[in-house]
Amino acid sequence: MSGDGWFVGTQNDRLERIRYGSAAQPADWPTLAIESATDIDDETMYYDRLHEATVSATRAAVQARERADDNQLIHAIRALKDCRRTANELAERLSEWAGTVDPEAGTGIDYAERLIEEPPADCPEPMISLATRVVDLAQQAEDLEAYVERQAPVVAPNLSALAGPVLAARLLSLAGSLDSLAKKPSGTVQVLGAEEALFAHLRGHAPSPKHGVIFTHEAVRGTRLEDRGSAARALAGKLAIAARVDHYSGEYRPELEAEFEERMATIRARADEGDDKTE
Amino acid sequence: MSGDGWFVGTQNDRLERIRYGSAAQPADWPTLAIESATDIDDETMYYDRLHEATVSATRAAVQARERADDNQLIHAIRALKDCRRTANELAERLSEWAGTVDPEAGTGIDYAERLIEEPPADCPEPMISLATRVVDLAQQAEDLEAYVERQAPVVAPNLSALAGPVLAARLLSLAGSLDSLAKKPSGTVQVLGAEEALFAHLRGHAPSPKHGVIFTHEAVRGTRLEDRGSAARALAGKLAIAARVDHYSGEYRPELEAEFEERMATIRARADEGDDKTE
Amino acid sequence: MPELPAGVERRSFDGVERLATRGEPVYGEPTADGWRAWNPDRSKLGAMFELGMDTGLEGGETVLYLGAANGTTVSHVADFAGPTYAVEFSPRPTRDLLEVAERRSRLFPLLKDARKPETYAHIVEEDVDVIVQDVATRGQADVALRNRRFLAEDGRLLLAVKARSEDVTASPDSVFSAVRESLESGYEILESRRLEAHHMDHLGIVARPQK
Amino acid sequence: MPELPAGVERRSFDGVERLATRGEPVYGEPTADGWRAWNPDRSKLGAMFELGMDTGLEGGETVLYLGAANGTTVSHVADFAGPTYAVEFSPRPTRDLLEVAERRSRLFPLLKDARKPETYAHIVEEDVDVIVQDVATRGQADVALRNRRFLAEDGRLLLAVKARSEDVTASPDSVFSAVRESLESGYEILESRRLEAHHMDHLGIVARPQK
Repeated sequence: MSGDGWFVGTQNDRLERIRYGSAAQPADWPTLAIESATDIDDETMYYDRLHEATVSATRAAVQARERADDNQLIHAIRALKDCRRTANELAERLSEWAGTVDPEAGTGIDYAERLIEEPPADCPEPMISLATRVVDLAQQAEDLEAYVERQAPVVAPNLSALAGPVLAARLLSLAGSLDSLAKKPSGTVQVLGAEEALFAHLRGHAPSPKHGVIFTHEAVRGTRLEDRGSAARALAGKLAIAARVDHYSGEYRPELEAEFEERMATIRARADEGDDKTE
Repeated sequence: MSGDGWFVGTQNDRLERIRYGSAAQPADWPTLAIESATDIDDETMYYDRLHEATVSATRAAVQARERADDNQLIHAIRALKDCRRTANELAERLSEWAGTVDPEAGTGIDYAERLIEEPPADCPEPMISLATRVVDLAQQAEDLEAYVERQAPVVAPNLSALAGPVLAARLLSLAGSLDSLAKKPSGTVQVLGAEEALFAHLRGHAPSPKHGVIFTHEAVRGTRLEDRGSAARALAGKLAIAARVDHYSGEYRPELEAEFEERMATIRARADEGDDKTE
Repeated sequence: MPELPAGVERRSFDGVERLATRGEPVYGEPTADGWRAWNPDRSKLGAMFELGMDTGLEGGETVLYLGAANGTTVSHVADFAGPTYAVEFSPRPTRDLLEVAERRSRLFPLLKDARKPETYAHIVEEDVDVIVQDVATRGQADVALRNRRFLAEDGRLLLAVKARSEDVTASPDSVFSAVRESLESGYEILESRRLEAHHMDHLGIVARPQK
Repeated sequence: MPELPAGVERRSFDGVERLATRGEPVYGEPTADGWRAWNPDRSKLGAMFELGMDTGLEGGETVLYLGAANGTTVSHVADFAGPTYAVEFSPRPTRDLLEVAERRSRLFPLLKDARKPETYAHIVEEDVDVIVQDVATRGQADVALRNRRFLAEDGRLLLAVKARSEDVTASPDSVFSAVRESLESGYEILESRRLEAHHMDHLGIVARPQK
């Protein structure tokens, strides 16, 4: 369509053209439009139509671009995980090393901070700078988490409201994109991330997984063992819907949360009844 | 021996006492020594003996303390390896992420440096700070390498001269200490670190290992395949001796290098003869 | 001092004389009698007016605005100009720009890359009277040169150059002279002035296409 | 100005009057007629002499030197004092200190921690005339107090306090007054002076044991 003005075709064509069209050179589009478009009779009408079309098309383009931000979010949450892991690995190395000069050497990020402020006597310089790297990486993880918390509600407002920004980003990361998450059935959403937990289990770090990454959600983790399955199913169901709403409309629908709260109240009531019975 | 002066006992006792002895309070040691020690008749003799003894004992103590630096060196080389690995891991993550906003995104530390200098348009802030973390970690690895290069010749002058400081440190790290390396037979030194290579092999990253970490030495790696076994044996033999000299005397003996060079010349000559024959 | 374009006036807000245009307020600026104050510290074009640069603007012009950001300046431009095409590359500020555009029927928001004029040459008409450019990317002279195709023969380029966007390490002076030099391959520079009083390390340039 | 101890003189080196002692040169310092210049910028005790503090030193004293480092200052002390015990904790500078000690028969090098006097009380004699202390660790007052056991009743403590070693974040003034206060639990301070002219954020103190 290169070379043609934006106003060629139907209203839908026009919006598409504004977003994706092109021309090597500009032209006297108002005059050409008045000559060729049946619904444009004069300059006033031309500019009115142009205004209407650019505002609509640009709004759609902004939404699409922001939605493409699911990709940024996914990279950010992966980088966050890497930074947290490497910060801990290097903190462990630091702690072992510091033990040679500081009988009271502690562990973790806190100890790295302490070492920088008050380096032990006879502490070689690279040990202090290693501690600085550890603290920097931990800070980087914090920064990435802040970015995820800021971006997730823009990219996927409903998913973020239900799952919290970090879990929302992890679900997107596991699915690969908002588009792909929106196409997954509820049952798949429920076990997303279980592969990882299984791996951890095989390496002896974790118990055998019963749920995917949604286990980190308070509604699942905070529910007594017998009802966790129901809670996980309820949550996964709403998350699957939220992902679809986020993908296809992008509008925030607070009723999703309300419905989920109601469902959880029912599950909890069941638990209370159970308690009553056993009492 | 608490409470007694440094001068009690034989000459050897005195040196030990200066290094390890103690007393809650000082006393008029010169007078006490003149009264009790058969080889100390007056103050002049007392101070002469004290001078001699403190210089000898302190020299030995310095050597021992510097030797204990093998432990620092080992921690430094391990931290070096960790920093290099994590820098590369995070660089890979960065590179994937940057690919979303920079069609010409490169890889590795170099690209992280480039990204900081010239961030791509629409590049989210945490991406730039992640690049900074990558560059910092790479710099930390450099700093640690500089530390290893400075310390290894102090801790193990002969081993460092033969193997180079980094390989010397890796051998110490694999053995656990200079003491333990000094006690290993040449054949064990030859395959130290092969466990790692074997692991890499099993994970599909590397070919099956024929030598340990000494493979990184030019004399092995730079020798043609048929003679690598001889070269590795010759090198491991000298390294085992070097470790013992470093541990038990600490004196630098350049003849070790000369002998090794001679041995390598013989091996290489054999290769040249072989070449002559096949020509 | 050159005259202000019709639709831009100095009006008193709380006793202080300030630049102003007539229109819906956008960013919480002071208003009085339907006029809204135009803060030169938040707008390079505002600063160019405040410093008395001769923009050649008379009011009612057709404008191509490159780097509209969240619409602060372009809202004032649309108040006194004719049809105004507002190009912005980042989605986030464009959300705000859309709000501004919804209340100004001759302001046309476009989510486009000003370095790629062919992606909006099928929308923006030829022979616009003015190009206002305020893009914070490298190659600011190049952006102006590429967009010259839209400008009428006697049109004006009103360019704000941000030194730090070209090269953080070089001195602003050397950046500015490099930009001027590139620019002169397609434009005749009529006036240029440091906007220091309102914007650190920015140069304001008024230019017209070379014949 | 108080008199310098016997064995410390002001001598001319290349036309410049400088503090000097007689002995083997150690760190590339200028020498003339067997005398070696003593650089107050590299020695806190040198700075205390240079600034005219009354150290009470007369020459020939028995000295316990805490924080001998690579022996720069202690080499001058051994030149004019009597038996000199030099305590240093780090192995690397002690290597250099050994070189210095080998050529000075009344200088006794000890690789010890000045915070643990019991580890050398079986070597260092009682009633030394002077303790010189220049340790760059936290708790400098505490080190002086712990080592008081070695000092004669009418002996002198010559202490250089490094503010940054105590607390990098606090002001030197507040560090110094805290150190003085701690010190006064065991010592009577006779004189104290900032060594600023030669050593940033250092305080020189002359004290004697409290009766």
